[in-house]
Amino acid sequence: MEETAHKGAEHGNGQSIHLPSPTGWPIMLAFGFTMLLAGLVTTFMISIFGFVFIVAGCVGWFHDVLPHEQHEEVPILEQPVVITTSRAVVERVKLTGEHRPHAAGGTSAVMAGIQGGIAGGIAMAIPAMLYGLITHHSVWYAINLLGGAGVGDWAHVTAAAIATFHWQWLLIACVIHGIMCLLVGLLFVAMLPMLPRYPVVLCGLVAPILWSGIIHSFLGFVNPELSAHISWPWFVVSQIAFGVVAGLIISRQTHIHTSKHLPLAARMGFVIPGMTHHDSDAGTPHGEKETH
Amino acid sequence: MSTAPIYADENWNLPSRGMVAMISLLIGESAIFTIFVVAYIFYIGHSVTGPTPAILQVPILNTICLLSSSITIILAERAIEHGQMRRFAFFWAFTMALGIKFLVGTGLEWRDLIYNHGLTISTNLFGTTFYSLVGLHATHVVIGLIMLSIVLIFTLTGHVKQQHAERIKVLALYWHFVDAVWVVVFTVVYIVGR
Amino acid sequence: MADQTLPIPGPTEIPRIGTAGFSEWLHSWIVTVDHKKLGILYVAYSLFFLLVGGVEAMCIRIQLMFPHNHFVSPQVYDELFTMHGTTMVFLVGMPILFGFANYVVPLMVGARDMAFPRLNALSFWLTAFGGILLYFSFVGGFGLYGMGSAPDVGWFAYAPLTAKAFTPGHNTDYWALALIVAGFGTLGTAINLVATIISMRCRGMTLFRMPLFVWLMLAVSGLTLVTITPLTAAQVMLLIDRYLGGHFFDTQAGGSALIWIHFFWIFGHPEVYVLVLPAFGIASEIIPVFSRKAIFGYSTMVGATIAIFFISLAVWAHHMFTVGLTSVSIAFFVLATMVIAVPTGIKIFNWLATMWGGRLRFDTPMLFCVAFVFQFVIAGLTGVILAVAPWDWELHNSYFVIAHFHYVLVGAIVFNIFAAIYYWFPKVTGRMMSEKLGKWHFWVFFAGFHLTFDPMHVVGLLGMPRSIYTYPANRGWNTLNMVISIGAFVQAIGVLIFVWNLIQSLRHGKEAGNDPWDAWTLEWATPSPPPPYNFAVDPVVRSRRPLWDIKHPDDPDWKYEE
Amino acid sequence: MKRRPNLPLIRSGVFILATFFVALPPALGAVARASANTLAPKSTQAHEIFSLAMFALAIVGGIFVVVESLLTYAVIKFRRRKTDPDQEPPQVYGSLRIELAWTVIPILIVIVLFLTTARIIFAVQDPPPPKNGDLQVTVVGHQFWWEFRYPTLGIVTANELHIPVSTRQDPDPTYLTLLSADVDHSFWVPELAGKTDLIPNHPNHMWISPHKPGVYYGQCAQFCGTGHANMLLTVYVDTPAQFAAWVKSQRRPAVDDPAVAAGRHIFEMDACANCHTINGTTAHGTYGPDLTHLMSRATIGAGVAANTAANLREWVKNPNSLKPGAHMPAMQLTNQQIDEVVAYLTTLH
Repeated sequence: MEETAHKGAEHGNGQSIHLPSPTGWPIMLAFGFTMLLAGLVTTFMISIFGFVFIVAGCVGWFHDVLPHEQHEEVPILEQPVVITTSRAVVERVKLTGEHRPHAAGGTSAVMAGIQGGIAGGIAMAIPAMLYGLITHHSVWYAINLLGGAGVGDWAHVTAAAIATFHWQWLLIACVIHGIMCLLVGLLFVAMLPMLPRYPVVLCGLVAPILWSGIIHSFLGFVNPELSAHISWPWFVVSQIAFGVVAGLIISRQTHIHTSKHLPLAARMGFVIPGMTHHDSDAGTPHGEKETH
Repeated sequence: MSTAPIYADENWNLPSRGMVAMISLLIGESAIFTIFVVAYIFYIGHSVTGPTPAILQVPILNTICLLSSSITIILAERAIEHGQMRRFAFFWAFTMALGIKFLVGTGLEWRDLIYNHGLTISTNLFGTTFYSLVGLHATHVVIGLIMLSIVLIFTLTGHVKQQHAERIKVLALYWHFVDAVWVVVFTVVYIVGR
Repeated sequence: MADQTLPIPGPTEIPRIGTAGFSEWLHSWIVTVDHKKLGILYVAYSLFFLLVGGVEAMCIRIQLMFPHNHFVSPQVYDELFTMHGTTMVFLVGMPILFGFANYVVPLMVGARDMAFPRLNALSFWLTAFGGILLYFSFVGGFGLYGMGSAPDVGWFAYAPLTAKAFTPGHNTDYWALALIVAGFGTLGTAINLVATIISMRCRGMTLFRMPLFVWLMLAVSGLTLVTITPLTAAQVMLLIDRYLGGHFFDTQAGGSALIWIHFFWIFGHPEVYVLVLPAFGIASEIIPVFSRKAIFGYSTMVGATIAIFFISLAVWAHHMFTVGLTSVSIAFFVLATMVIAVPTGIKIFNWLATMWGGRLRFDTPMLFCVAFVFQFVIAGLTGVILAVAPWDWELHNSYFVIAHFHYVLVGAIVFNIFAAIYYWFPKVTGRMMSEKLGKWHFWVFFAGFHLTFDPMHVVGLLGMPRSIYTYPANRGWNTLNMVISIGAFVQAIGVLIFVWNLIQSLRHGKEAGNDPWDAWTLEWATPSPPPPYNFAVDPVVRSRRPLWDIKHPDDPDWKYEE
Repeated sequence: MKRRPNLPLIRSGVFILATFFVALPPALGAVARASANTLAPKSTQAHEIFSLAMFALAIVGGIFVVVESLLTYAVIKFRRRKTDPDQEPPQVYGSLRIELAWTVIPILIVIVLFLTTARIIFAVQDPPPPKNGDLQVTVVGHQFWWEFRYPTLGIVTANELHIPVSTRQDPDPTYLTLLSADVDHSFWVPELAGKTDLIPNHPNHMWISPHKPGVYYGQCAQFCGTGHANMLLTVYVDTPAQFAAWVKSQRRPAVDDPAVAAGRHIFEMDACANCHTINGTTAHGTYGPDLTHLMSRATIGAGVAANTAANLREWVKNPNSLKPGAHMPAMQLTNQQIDEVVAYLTTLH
């Protein structure tokens, strides 16, 4: 290890080391405490016995540490420790110089995902509310569908009830919608660089249709009421609105187009020797600490 | 061969182990008190028979004593930091006096409850929860006082010195905790529960 | 080449057990304050109780082999399953994991000892005496069938069955008192570990360079502080009821049976994580070494640990879906319980990713760890099944639950305990454990484990409730119970092979050297066994894998760590 | 390195898993004469739970297959081979992107599963309030037997619950109020409903809409003491006609047969009357089961033995020999007295 220079710096004089000396008081105290409680299930005398042990243990312990801690000197015996490996060679993932990935990971990517999610969520709400306005003359329709059915205590609700304003349902809808949009935004930012071609097509068309298909397949069970009132064409339109907006924002912010020619490992964002921008500052270990 | 420079961080300061341990202990203690407080709150008004919390007298003086002992112990901490041992001994003893006053006050309160109101730990749920919670706190005060008195004895015999300030602070932290818990117990038992 | 000879001194000779110096030797163990010796004591103590708890499990399985069996009486059966549960959780699980921590954590963070060596000794002896007090119940007092007054109310000891009216005698008192004693010991160890990890790290060992095992022990110790204490508090209340005539859980006087269930599981669920997080830590040390790769996503692993720490405090009521909670609170606890699967899943994926692209060496520790990952996936998924509250209404208190938590406690934790013993045994004793016997141990135990606990899921789905000493013959449970019992015996054989291996290797194992696994954390930079002072000179580290940096000076870790 | 997922393998994995969880229990349950299979729903509640269970099983089964296949693949593919050079593989420290992906996807799954679960929780646990005419039964758990009170019908019985069938066309759910006389118990008839605990000072409620007439088996599911294993439970789901007949027979006073007057006298004079009730006699104890129509029940001792004269005799002589932990003491009667009491009891139809 590199610390050879520190040898014998603080402890002892290189010949021996201070260690706390062995002591019997802790076991005595533990025994006393156990006896104290054991008296409750046996006889009172055991408790008294235990109490005496506790007092003795405390006093003895006290003398161990005060006025100063009792030490024993443990002599240091020279015994070389060999730190070596038979596997000195480390394989590398083969990469050429221009394959250095751009700053795609880190907090900036997460921020891009969050922004994309929020923007997409707003964009998605527009067709959804439009749908409510056109079919049921109420902007609350889609919101109530999500919020009211989302918590599952609907039983045979009427279309009129869905079309009126309920603050609880609005609140729940906002929470569910917000969480889902953020999550999908993050998912996009995680996945898009791995499939760098046509990001907007992927986000705006493939993902929404896939997603709608999955939801369509089990919504009838997850929430029959919601399933009964939903309009699938409008649902797909909303999903596409989300995908296009979120995809655009994310692909702009994370320079996805530049990673087209990278190997898969790089696109997946692996931190691997030879692929990291830390490479050049090898000699300045102080620098790395600040990045935590 | 390695050519990496020796990594010597000049400022390698870690928190004092005594302080860390005391904070850990107090986190654990808080959990114990939380359980007792929750039980107390849960059982408010559940007693089937017997006296109700209405018989309690609010122990204002006791509370003032205990809370001000936190201030005197801070003054004692400052004194030992600056090596003023006489001043330290004075404030330390003062802290203890306030603690003892609190204990005596609690004892008198209990005597009144037991003999004048017939409330014991087995009377009803109020009795059970009241004596358990207040008693748990009083036990902590007693333990604190024992430790404080040991320090006082060693101070008077001249064994406690300025370099022990760190340990004194750890002990003082415990005392602050006991005072802080009293605020909670007081609020729950004498304000919310009554 | 990366060869480097370090002048780190150590004793030239391993202290031997001589018959002449036996009393001296014994004395040295009793008065020791050395974290390594205490760690060994912890592990030895827990292994002893592992065998005791195992014997109890065998008795349970013999009784359940056939319907209407009369191997033990109902009273004794109740004592057996109560003691089995209590032993395995409090006298095996926690002490052995804290024992590993005691031994390894100071070495891993480059410290000479724990922060408070004497407190460490006190904690161990409290734990030990707590266990002895618990088992004294078998002989203390008068009871049926010569079983004394061993606790017989289940390890969960639901009120009001524990009230004096329903369990006169001292059975329940033994349970509460012994666990209070052991609980104080555990609390002491937890405080000690937190102080050691926060305050005793060597130069350069920043929080984000600590080995993951240390991180997980920090989380476990923190969790212990806030989970053991509620149990102690609830047990004190129980004793107040039983000795002073209090009414906390006295339903006749308006007390609540429900609040005990809350208090118990406020302790009981985080307790599961107290047990499983060290197991995660062990896997996070072993899997990288035997995959020859750095742990995948160190920061995420730490983040997931912290997430589990907090979420685990908010899931206790998933043990209580049938007690009549409101639908909204059930929904809350369903959500919390499902959410905790996410950080747990992250850990599993990260172990997988660590193995992915590695060069896996299937020495015994790694075999146990891979089996752990395999089984923990199932345990986690049956956990999600049980989190689905309506399904839990069917499965709660059935053998499905028993199967689920044994998948966690045995399939995950015991497997990792074995992995840890095989992994660190060379460090502790200077000798390797036998690979051949190790492989036998693994495969026999693995087969026994699945033979026991896989059919248990099915028998639970068929409606068999837990805690029953006999069962009707016409429910379709007979064959499966027979299979389960046979599996239990196969497991027992596996454990016996392990014990034999332990004894043999202690005497005849081949010399290990300081670093037999070509590993990367600081404990391998000391001689095996390490000298009392661990490191003659305080180590200094620059990365999460200090030994990697030495072994690969051209490619040190600190260049790449985020 | 990248291969297409092996679809047939995954499918067969799912199939094996499905067999294990779904097909095996009914297969084994069919062998059983008195099945308590959680996967054989016979009521509205149990059907709701079952369909949710299958949905959850599909999700966790899918995850199981994917993760375990990846693990198996990794173990086989990346194992060290003898031919491998003795060097370290490429070191990979992590990937924020991938870790983000495998954080977000599970959260999405959790949300779906949670929303579904929440719907079923509300559907099963918060039923429409009982209408006039819906049957209401109070279940009281005792160490170690069940008491069933029908307050509206004036019936008290033990261990064998009779309720009417509730078809989809003609729903007639039964509402249970669950109480405990001593310690915690749990009411569980797997094929009819999930379990609900009986906790002292904490009344609980549940409802059952059984679809098919028949006999259903269950037992106490919360450890309640020595006799816990023998605290069995039977539910008879009757057709409306059967149920009406049963109600009629239960509302009659106890049979009074002069031929067994001696037994009745012992019953009334001895300690029996302190704990048991027989309508139309001086026995009004409530600590033990109501025996007015003892012989209408198929078993004694909460399902521990068939209700035959021989078993009754054994029971009266020493209940603990049949059911360890039973609270009824051995009555210390002479053999002749026992015979007389049993003769009396066997007339209580």
